[in-house]
Amino acid sequence: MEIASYIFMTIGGLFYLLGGLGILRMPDTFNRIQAGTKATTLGAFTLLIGIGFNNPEWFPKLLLIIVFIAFANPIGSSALAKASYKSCDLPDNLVQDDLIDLFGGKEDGPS
Amino acid sequence: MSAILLIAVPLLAAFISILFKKYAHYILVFVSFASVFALGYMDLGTITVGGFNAPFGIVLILDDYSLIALYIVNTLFFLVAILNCNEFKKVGSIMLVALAGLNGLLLTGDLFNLFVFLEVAGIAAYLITTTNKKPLASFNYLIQGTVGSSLYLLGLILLYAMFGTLNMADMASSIANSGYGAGVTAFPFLLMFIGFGVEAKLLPFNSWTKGILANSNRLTGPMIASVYAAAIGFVFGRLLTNVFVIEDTFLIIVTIILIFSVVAGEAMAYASTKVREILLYSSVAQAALVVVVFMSGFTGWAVYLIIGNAAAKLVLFLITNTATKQLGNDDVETFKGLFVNNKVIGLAFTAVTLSVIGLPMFLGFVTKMNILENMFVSGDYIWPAIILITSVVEGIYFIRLLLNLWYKENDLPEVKFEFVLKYVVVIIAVLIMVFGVYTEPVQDSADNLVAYSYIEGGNL
Amino acid sequence: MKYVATFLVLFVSYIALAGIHVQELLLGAIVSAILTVILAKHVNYTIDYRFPVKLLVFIFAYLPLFVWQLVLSNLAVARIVLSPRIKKHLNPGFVKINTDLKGDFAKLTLANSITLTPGTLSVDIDGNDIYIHTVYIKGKTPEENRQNISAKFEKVLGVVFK
Amino acid sequence: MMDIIVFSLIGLGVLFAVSRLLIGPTPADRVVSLDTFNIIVIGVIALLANQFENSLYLDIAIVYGILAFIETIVFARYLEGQHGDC
Amino acid sequence: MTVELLILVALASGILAYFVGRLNKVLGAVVTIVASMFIFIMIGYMMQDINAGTTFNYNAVEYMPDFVTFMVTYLGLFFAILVTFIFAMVSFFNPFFVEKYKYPALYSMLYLFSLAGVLGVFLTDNFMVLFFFFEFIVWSGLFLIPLGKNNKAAISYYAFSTAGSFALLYAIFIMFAQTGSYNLHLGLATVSGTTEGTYVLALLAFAAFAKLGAFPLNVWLPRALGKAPDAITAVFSGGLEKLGAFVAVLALVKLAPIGDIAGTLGGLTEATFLFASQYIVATLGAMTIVFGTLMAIRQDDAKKLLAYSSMSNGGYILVALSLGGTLGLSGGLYHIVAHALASAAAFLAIGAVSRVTGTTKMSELGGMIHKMPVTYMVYLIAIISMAGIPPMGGFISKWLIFQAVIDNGLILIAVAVFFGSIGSFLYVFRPLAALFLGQELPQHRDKAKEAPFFMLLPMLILSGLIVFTGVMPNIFLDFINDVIAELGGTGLLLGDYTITGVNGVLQPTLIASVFGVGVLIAFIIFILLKKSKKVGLMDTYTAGNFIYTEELMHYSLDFYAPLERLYEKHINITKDFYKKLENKVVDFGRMIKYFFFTNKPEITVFWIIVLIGFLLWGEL
Amino acid sequence: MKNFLAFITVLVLGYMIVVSLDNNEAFPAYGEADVSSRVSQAFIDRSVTEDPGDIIFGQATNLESGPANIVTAIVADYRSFDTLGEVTVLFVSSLGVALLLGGKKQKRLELNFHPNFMLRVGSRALFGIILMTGVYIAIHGHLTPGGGFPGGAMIASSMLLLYLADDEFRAKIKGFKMLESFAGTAYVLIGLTGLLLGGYFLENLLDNGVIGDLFSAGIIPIVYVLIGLKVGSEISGIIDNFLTEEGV
Amino acid sequence: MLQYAAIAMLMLGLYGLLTQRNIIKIIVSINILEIGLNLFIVSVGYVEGGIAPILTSDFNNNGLVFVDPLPSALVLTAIVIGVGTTALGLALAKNIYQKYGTFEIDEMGEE
Ligand code: NA
Ligand code: NA
Repeated sequence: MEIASYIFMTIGGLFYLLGGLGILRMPDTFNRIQAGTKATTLGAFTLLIGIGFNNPEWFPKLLLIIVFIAFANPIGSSALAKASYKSCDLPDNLVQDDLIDLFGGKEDGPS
Repeated sequence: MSAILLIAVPLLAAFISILFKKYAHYILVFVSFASVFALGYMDLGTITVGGFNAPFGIVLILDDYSLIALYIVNTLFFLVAILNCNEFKKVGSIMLVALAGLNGLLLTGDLFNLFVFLEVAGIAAYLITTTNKKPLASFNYLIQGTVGSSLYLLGLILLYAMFGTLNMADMASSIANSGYGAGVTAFPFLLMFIGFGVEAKLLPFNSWTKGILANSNRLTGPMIASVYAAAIGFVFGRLLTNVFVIEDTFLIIVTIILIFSVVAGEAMAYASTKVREILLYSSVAQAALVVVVFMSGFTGWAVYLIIGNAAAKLVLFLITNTATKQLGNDDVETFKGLFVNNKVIGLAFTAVTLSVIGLPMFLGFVTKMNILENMFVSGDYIWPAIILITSVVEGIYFIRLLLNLWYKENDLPEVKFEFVLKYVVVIIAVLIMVFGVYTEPVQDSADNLVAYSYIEGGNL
Repeated sequence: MKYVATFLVLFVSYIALAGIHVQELLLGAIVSAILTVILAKHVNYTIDYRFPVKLLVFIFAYLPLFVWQLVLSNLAVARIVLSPRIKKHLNPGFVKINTDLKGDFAKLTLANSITLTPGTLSVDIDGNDIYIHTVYIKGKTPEENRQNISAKFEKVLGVVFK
Repeated sequence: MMDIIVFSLIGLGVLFAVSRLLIGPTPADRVVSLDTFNIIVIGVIALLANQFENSLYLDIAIVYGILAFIETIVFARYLEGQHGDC
Repeated sequence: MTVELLILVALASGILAYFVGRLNKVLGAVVTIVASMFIFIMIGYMMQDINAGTTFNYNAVEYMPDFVTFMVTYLGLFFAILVTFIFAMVSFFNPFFVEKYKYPALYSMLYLFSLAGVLGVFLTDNFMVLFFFFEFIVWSGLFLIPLGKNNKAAISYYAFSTAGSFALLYAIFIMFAQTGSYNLHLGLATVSGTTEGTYVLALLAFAAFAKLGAFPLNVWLPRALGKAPDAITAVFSGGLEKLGAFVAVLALVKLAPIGDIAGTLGGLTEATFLFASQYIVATLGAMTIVFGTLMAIRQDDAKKLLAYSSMSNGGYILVALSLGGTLGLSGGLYHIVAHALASAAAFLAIGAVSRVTGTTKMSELGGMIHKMPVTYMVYLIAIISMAGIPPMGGFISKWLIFQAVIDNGLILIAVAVFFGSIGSFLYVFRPLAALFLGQELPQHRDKAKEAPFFMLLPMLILSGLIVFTGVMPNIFLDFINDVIAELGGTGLLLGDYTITGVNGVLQPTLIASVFGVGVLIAFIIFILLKKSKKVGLMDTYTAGNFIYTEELMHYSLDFYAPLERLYEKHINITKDFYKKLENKVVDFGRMIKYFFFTNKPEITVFWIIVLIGFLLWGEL
Repeated sequence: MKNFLAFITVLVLGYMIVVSLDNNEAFPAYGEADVSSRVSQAFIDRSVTEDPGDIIFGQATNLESGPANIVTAIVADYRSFDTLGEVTVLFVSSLGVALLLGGKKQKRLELNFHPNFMLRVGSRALFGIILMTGVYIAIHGHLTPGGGFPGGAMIASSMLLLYLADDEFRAKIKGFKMLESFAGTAYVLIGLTGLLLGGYFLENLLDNGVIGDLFSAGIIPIVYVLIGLKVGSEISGIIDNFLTEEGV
Repeated sequence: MLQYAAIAMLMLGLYGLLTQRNIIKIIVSINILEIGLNLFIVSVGYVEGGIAPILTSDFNNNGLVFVDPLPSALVLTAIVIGVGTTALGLALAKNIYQKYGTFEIDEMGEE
């Protein structure tokens, strides 16, 4: 049990590191969001599960955190992506931009 | 009756009043009147909250000193409330909180609780000043007040770290028994002094006063310059006499601050050509004087100085702001001849002004003479000289103002003062004159307060 | 039924936090009930009698798929991030794909799943169009992109949120 | 031993995230790195709970997570209104 | 009647006068006549109860704080009688002037309040009571002055009076700290000859200077006397100014040991400082004489001219008192009487003119002798006394003062004193010439007429007394001898009709008789000889045109122009000094406002940091 | 230049403060606070009124102050009066914000940008969890870190999320007002009941139970829930005021 | 360390108050100052090796070494008060903006 826990925790740590590195190395905002979100989400999941193996009685609470992160992280990322799209100059390496239909360049969006 | 009701009832009323917005100002008048009335039935002594004794729990202290303070502040508050309740309905609930905060300030015997009530009263004050419609000035007041109270809190925490208590009396005796020199407490006390200095309008921490008082209306002028000034004066006095140890470098700094406040305050008033500015700069000097007298240990006379000042500023700001509203501005030039057709108002204004200057037949004279006498007896020859010299300056600008208001031939300004206002200012003026002549009770009560020290009676 | 849904969400959250204990269950139930009455019509949680079944499908069909995709996506990210020359792995752009899913919650789940899987990030949804930022655009047409990005989730989610 | 490895991995991650926070260059970049940083912190708090064997820290982790999420949303909503302000 | 009862009467009648005055202005003013006459008479009665060497002292009734005590001394009584008399005399003018005031009822009230203050100041042995009434007079006087429609004058008056009062107060407290009591005699006796005594002397001298309007505290006096209502001017100059003289007596005579300055300077004791201070006082007194004289010479306004004359006469009093000794004291005290009477009479006369003409400017007046001969006579007698010409009271006092100065061998001061005498010749006759002689001006021709009886009455009484003090000074000097004896000195040696000084014996009656005969002869000649032809203004034509130049109508204009040119650049030195002082205060106030009172929190924060840094500096 | 001078100034001041505190013989160095010489030792020992001996979690009953969380014991019991004051500060602030920003008619602030779909839908999903966390924190203030203020803040946060995630959303302000008034009034009334029945304002009249139980610590959980409600409604009110404007 | 950090934040707040002329930035400065202050308060109660002053089933008696709970309680109060002040400051800032159309004090002129 303890070994499993530590394995999970180490993997979690690795993904956290990966997330940090992604944030740092990716060349533009959207790619940074991508790298950060995915890595840290998985990192948090594994880390928390690892902790859960160590303390089984904490599982409900940890699960709640996981569920929360599973929802919150992508939502936050998408909101940030939209904000970044609307407020900043787009990176020059874009090969395609369908979003321009939706936001009309920089103008108003739907909903 | 437990004095805690003086805090609880206004709070309760404030919480309820937000559901009955239209009647908030009636509730306010009723509660503030009830507070004054109820003071007669309060039991003197130490009140513990929640059943936990000092120094562990928070205690409130109702002794002679706080009782006088409560009477003054509540009465002034009531007068301000009843004179303005119709015009400033919007701030009814906030005024109730202000009342609770002020009473809490005056009653509490706990240094941190004092901070809390300082903030309660302070925030209420910032809000009341927004009725001036000068948001930048109110903002400035808010920032400076917050910096001040933060410094107070920092000083307080340093003291807690050193002496492990928050109770005023316990703190004072811990410091006295600790065996450390005054150097240890100088820094925290300076921080706390500055914190209160901001609220008490001491230079150079008082730059908020101009924006607030020079643009004041009938509510904010009397409220800040009279009610709040009195309350802060009383609380500051309690700290100065019972908690603070002021020695060495700290004493030098404090003395510089105070001399600067008195001298610059009078000079600024002298240099002003607007009535409210004259009054507000005069307040700066007076506030510093109050601190000086407390520091000198003449508690009773400091109390009378506060009382005289608060009563005077109430009358002066009420009259000035009423006239300003009707005349459009408060230049002395505009006000010229104001009293020619408003003799009753003029007499009241004159009486309280002469009292502030300290001319005989008025309460201010009795106070000033006794303060000077006590200073000389205690061997202090410097402050009396400063006080007397600045008094000349003070006298000149006030007399100049009075004469301008009384003597003018044509084009007299047209101002109407309502009956209630006349009634109030005349009563205050008469009281100031009565106690200026019939001085025995003043003398006796002041002497009693001088002899009284609240530390010994921590648990009265 | 939305009352039941709301109550369940609140109650489960509470118990997850407070742990299973008689006093907690009691208090949790009471509080959840009160809040359900107040909030139900604002939050729009919906549920129907097929919920247990759907839950099972969700847990045993969707979650494994999702976790697998998540792991894959992270490996993909790792590959990019750790490579010395990042730029050559990138061919970014915003693409629009279509979804057949109905219901806000279904679309949300899809969007989140897309976000957490390799190389894609949902930016917004307008009607049936999902706008996605893609690290490396492979497809030429929207349909191709749809196949690459969301098709596998849609199948499962279509069952869950029917 | 394992703890040290886990903590140093996470520590490096934090370091990278904070570097991006400082570099920017756009406000969006900073918010993204802050968001990442926050999620890492949740994990750290949970690790602390594990370390001290004290479940009270998990409550803190939840609250922190919620506040971090709302913070991100607030920043995102704020940035949306800042047209071309990078 | 006891003192505190008299004070109460004064206060009560003041309030009565106010309410009566609200109903009828004139009636209110009549109340002031009745009350001040009554009080004067009652004070006069006190003469009976007082004998050389005995004074009576008592605590006032119980409702007052127990330190309130009153005491009747020769010194106090001397001043009280003199000043209440002036009040009584001037009060006759009140009914004729109240019409002109903005707040007539207030005038009547404050008039009597001031009188109450006078009683309190002179008839107490308690410094606190003295100060109380001192200030009481200040603020009642304060509202009297602007009734003459000049606020600035009132403010100057307040500023200097208060500065003086506060100096007095500070001295009082120094003595209190030494003795623990406010007893006047005890306090002065205790500090006399000590270091504190020097401070007290300096402070009391400051107070005296401020009240007397002596150099360099002279700015207010001409303003206040020049602009105050006419009747009040007489009270200020003849009466209230004498408060300063009273304080000067306390400082220079009671505090400093009586004796000739030169004689005691040998030993270098603490007392040396006192005497050195007295030298300074004497010198400043001399400067007051000179400045007052120079300023008076160049005035156009008759009231202002007299005001400067008052200032200059205050200088005489200071010089005399600071010299001390028998001659100095007698001369000083007698000069107080002489000047009080003369200046009251002169101001009343000017007031009478101003009442009918509405102006006191010499350039706007002339030829009033034709319409107001009695007033002219009164004014003539008053200025003769002021100029120190026999047979008036002013001659006696100046004679004594001259002798004292010469006796002490103070050459420079002697020069100043002589200069003052010659100068007063120069200036007092100008108003005489300008107002009463010369051409009658058309604008006043119809309105002008002699003052009514009740105005003439006090003027005549006053001029009678002026003559009487010149002819029979021994009656007064006798009382002054009692005062001096009470102060611990020796009085003048008085024969039936002679005064013995150092350098000779003065026979006032004889001198007066000689002058009387001379005047009689002149009058007979005036009656017997043919009347001079009266030339109207319009009778002077040149080429059919009336030539209008100011010089034509006023030969008093630019009277001393060449003389003025000598000093016109330097004469305003004190005025400029106070103006600059005021500007400095204003600048300082503005600077502080500019630096601190803005909507900028950083200023506050900055100073907080500075102060904290200052405290922590020592710990580095 | 000004900034540089200011920087030097605060640098010097900070240095001075550090040195001063280091040199101050009465001020304990960091980490060396002597709790036993402070009043707080009595709070830890629950020995202000009488000495209960050793306190064991889950066993000790009827202590003078019941919370297992000693900070809560101080905040809501030993120094509850401070807390009343602080509730008042928040109350008057929210009144003030309403006074400053409240017009006649109110509608949502009109923004020319809108939340994206995920945020709009997702926030509703998360709302329940956040709200419940707030409730949980407020209720368990006497057992775990947290209490009325963080709980109230969480409740308000959940409202804020809804405001942020939906341009149309507006909570019922009248309800907030009622809740705010009710919670404040109840707090003071509880205090007054203590005064009336026990002789002391805010006296804990209920049974303190076994330390560590959910139903323990007498009135403290009740007070804390009231505070949570009050704080939640007040901050929500403040949020509403900032996100609304005058309009039809 | 924590104490130095606290003092540094206090100083940073003061620096902000000294230099900033934008009212929003002034509010931020005040908040930094308050955070520094609150940190300092907490630091004053820290005891080397002390645990959070909460009894739990794991740490179940009052004989343990706790950090001083009183400063923590005071900080709670101070934080809430700070929140109130900040809210008010922001409301005033909004009013000021409505009146002057700017947040820069220098652009407002004298009142
Ligand atoms: Na604060
Ligand atoms: Na609290």
